[in-house]
Amino acid sequence: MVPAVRLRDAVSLAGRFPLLAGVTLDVAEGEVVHLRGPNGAGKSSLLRLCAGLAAITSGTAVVLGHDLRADRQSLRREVGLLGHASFLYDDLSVERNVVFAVRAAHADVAGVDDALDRLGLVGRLRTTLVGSLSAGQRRRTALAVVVARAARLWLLDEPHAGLDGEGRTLVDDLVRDASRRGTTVLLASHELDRAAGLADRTVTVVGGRVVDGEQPVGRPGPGTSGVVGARPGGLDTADADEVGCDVA
Amino acid sequence: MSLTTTPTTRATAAAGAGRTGADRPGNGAPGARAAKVEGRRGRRRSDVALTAVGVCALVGVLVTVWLGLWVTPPDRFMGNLVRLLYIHPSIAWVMYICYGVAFLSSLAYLWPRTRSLRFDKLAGASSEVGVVFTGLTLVTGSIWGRPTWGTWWTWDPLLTTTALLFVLYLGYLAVRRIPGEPEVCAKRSAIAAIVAFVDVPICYFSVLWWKSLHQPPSIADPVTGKTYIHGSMAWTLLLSFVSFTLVYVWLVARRYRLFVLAEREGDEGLALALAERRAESREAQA
Amino acid sequence: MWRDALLVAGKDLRIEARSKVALGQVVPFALVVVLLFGLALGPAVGRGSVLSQAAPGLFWVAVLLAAVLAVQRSFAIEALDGASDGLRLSGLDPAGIFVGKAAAVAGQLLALEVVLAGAVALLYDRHLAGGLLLAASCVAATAGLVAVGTIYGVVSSGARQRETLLPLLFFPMVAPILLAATKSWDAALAGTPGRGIAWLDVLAVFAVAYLAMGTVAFGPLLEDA
Amino acid sequence: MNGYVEAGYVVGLGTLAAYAASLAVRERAARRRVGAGPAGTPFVAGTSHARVPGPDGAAGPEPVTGAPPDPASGDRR
Repeated sequence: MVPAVRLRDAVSLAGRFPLLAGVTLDVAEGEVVHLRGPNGAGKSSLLRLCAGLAAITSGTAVVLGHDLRADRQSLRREVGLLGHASFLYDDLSVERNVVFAVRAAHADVAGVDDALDRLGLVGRLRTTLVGSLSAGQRRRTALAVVVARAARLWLLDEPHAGLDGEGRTLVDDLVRDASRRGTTVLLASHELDRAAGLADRTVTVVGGRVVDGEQPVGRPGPGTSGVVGARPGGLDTADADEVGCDVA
Repeated sequence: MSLTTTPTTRATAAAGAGRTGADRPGNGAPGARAAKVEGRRGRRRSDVALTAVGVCALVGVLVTVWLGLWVTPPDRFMGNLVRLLYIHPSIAWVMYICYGVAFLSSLAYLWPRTRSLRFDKLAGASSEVGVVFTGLTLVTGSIWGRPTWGTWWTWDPLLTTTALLFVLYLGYLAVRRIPGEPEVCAKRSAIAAIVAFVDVPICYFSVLWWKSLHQPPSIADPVTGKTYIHGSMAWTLLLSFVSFTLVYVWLVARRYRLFVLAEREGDEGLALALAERRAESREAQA
Repeated sequence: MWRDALLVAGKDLRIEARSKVALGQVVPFALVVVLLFGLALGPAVGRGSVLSQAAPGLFWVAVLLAAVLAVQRSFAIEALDGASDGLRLSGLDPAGIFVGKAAAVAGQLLALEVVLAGAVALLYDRHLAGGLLLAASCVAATAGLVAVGTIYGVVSSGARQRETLLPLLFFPMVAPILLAATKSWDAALAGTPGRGIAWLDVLAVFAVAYLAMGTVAFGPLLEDA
Repeated sequence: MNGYVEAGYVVGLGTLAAYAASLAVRERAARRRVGAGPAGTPFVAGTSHARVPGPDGAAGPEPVTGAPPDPASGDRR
C-alpha cells in the first residue's frame, strides 16, 4: 500500500529561506492528522508542499502516488487546499466560483449544489459576488470548493479561523464525513482540543521539521509498510477509493 | 503540450536541479575538503588564465588605438573619420557574440541534458556585457554618422534593430533581477532570453521592408567602408576585432565570477538559516 | 487544453462583464490617448493634415498602450486574494490557461479597436477604406499582442514591481507589430491594399510564432511565478 | 583630427574601462561579504540539492518509491 503522503527529509525554500528544513512524515490513506506548532513553524508550508504548490528542493515527497520531484501538476486536481487566502475571484458569484474550481479540476459539477447547501450558502447568497461577502462567508465558499472538488486529500489551514460557532461545528462534521469516506485530511490548527478531537493523530511541527508523531498510530518505525492506523470506524482503503470521489 | 506536462522532461529537470550544486567546489558531504583544495587550485589556474587574457586584451586595445589614431593614414574618401571604423565594427561584432552566447546558453539551460546553473550565469554575464556593447555600438555609430551622414540618427534597419536590441535586453536584465530561487529564476530568464531573441530577426526584416517600401536607401551602410581598406588599415581592423573579443572574454569571466560569489553568499546564508531552523526544532524535541 | 482554455476565457470574460474594468477604464483611457494626440499634433484636420496622415500610427500606439493595461488587468484578477496560487492549484492545463487568458484579452482588445477606429475616423477626419484589410490586420496584430502580453504578464506577475516591468518588456517586443499594423492600415486607407498584404504576413508570422512559444513556455513560467 | 574621432575613442574605451572598474569594485565587495561569513563554510548544506545533512549530521534522504537522484553519481559538470 502506498501511503497518501510520504515525505523524507523534504526541504522547501522560499528564495533563500528554508520554509521546511527536512520534514519526514507518513500519512496513511484515510487518516486525519492534526498539525500543531508555533507560528512560523512551517505548518502552512507543509500543506503547500503537499498541495504541489511549493517546490521540493531536496529529499523526497510522494503524495497520492505522485512523485513531487518529477511532477507537481497532475497531483493538484486531486487535492483540496483551504489556505489563508481563499483562492476566490471577487468579481464572480459564489456559485460561479465553485463551479469554475470544480470544472477546472475535471470533477462532476453535480456536487456543487450539495456542497453549497451543506455550507449554508443558499438562496441569494449563491448569486452574491464573493467580493461583497463577509470573511466568514468567504471562508465557507472556499470550503465549498474543497468539498465540491471531491478531492482525495484535504489540506486545511486553520479551517476554524473566522467562523462562527455553527460554522466550526460544520467544519468538524465535514472533516468527519470526509474521513468516513476515506479522504485523507491534514489539518493545521491552533485550536488544539478541537483539532485533537477530530484527528487520529497529532503531529508537532517546529522549525520547519516534524518533531513528534511522524508515523501513523500503531506503526513501529520509518520505512515499514503496514496497515492503516487503528481508528474507530475507519474504512478499508479499498472501499475508500471507490466512495472517495462522491460528495454527500 | 507544455514542458511541464511531459513527465520525462520534468523528471530529468529534477535530476538536473539535483546536480546543479555540483559546479561549485566543495559540494557534497564526503571528501568535501579534498574537492575544496582541488577547487582552490583550479581557481588559481583560472585566475592566471584570466589575467593573461586581460593583459592581452589591454595590450591589444592599446596597440589598436595607437595604430588607429597615429600610424594608419587617413582614408581617401572619409579622411580621418575612418579611424572610428577601427573600433565601431569590432564593438558591434562583440555585441553579436554577446547575444549569441546568451541565447545559446539559455537554450543549453532549458535543454534538460545540459541543465546547469553555469549556463544561466553565463547567459546573465554575457547579456549584461552585451547591453554595454550595444550602447557603445549605438554611441560610436552615432558619432561616426554625424559628420558622415550629417545626422546623429537615421532609421536604418541595422540601427533601428540595434536600438530595439538595447531596450529588449534591458528588459531581460530586469527579468533576471526578479527574486526567487536560483533554478526558478534561471528558467524564467532563459525563456525570456529566447522570447526576446526570436524578436530580433522579425524586427530586422520589418524595418528593412519598412525602409525599402518607402525610400531607396540613400545612405551607405557603415560597414561598406571596409571595401576601401588595405594594408595597415586591414591589419589594424583585424587586431581590433581580436582584442575586443578578448575584452569580451575577460569582462564576461569577471561578471561570471561575480555571479559565482553572489551564489556562494546566498548558499552561506541558506546554510545558516537551515542550521538555525534545525536548532529550533532540535530544541523543541529535547 | 481547448476545454480548459474555454473555461478560463469564459471566467475572465465573465469577470469583465461584472467588473467592467475594460469597458469603464481601458476604453476611456484609449480615447483619452487619441484626444491627447489631437492636442499634440492638431488642431488642423482634414486631408493632408498631420493628424490625418498619422492616423494609422496613432491608432496603433493607442491600442498598444491599452493592451498593456488589459494584460495587467488580466493578471491582476489572478493576484487577488492569493488566487495566483489558485490558478496553479486549479489543476488546469497551463497551455489552456495561456490560450484562454490570451483569448479573453484579445476579445476585449478587438472590441476596443472597433471603438477606437471610429474615434480616429471621426476625430482625425480619415475615411476608413479597405475594411477587410483593416479587420484582418486587427485580428492578426491583436493575436500577436496578446500572445506576447500573456507571456510577459506571467513573467512579471512574479515580480514585486510588475506594474513597471511589464511595459518595459512588452513595448520593445511588439515594435514589429506596431510597424506592420501601421503600414498595413496605411495601405488600406490609401486605397492600395495590395501593399498591405506583405505586412499582414509579418503580423501573422509574429502571431503564430509567439502563440506557439506561449503555449509551450507558459507552463514552466506559471510554475515559477 | 576632428573631434568626432577623439570623442568616439574616449566614449568607447572610457565606458569599457568604467564597466571593468565597476566589476572589480563589486567583486571586491562581494568577496568581503562572503569572507565575512562563517570561515570557509563548505557548501555541504549548500543549496540543498545534492544532500542536505540529516538532523544529526547523519544519513541523507532514504530512498522511497522511485529512487531519488543519487548525489554521488552526479556528474561534476
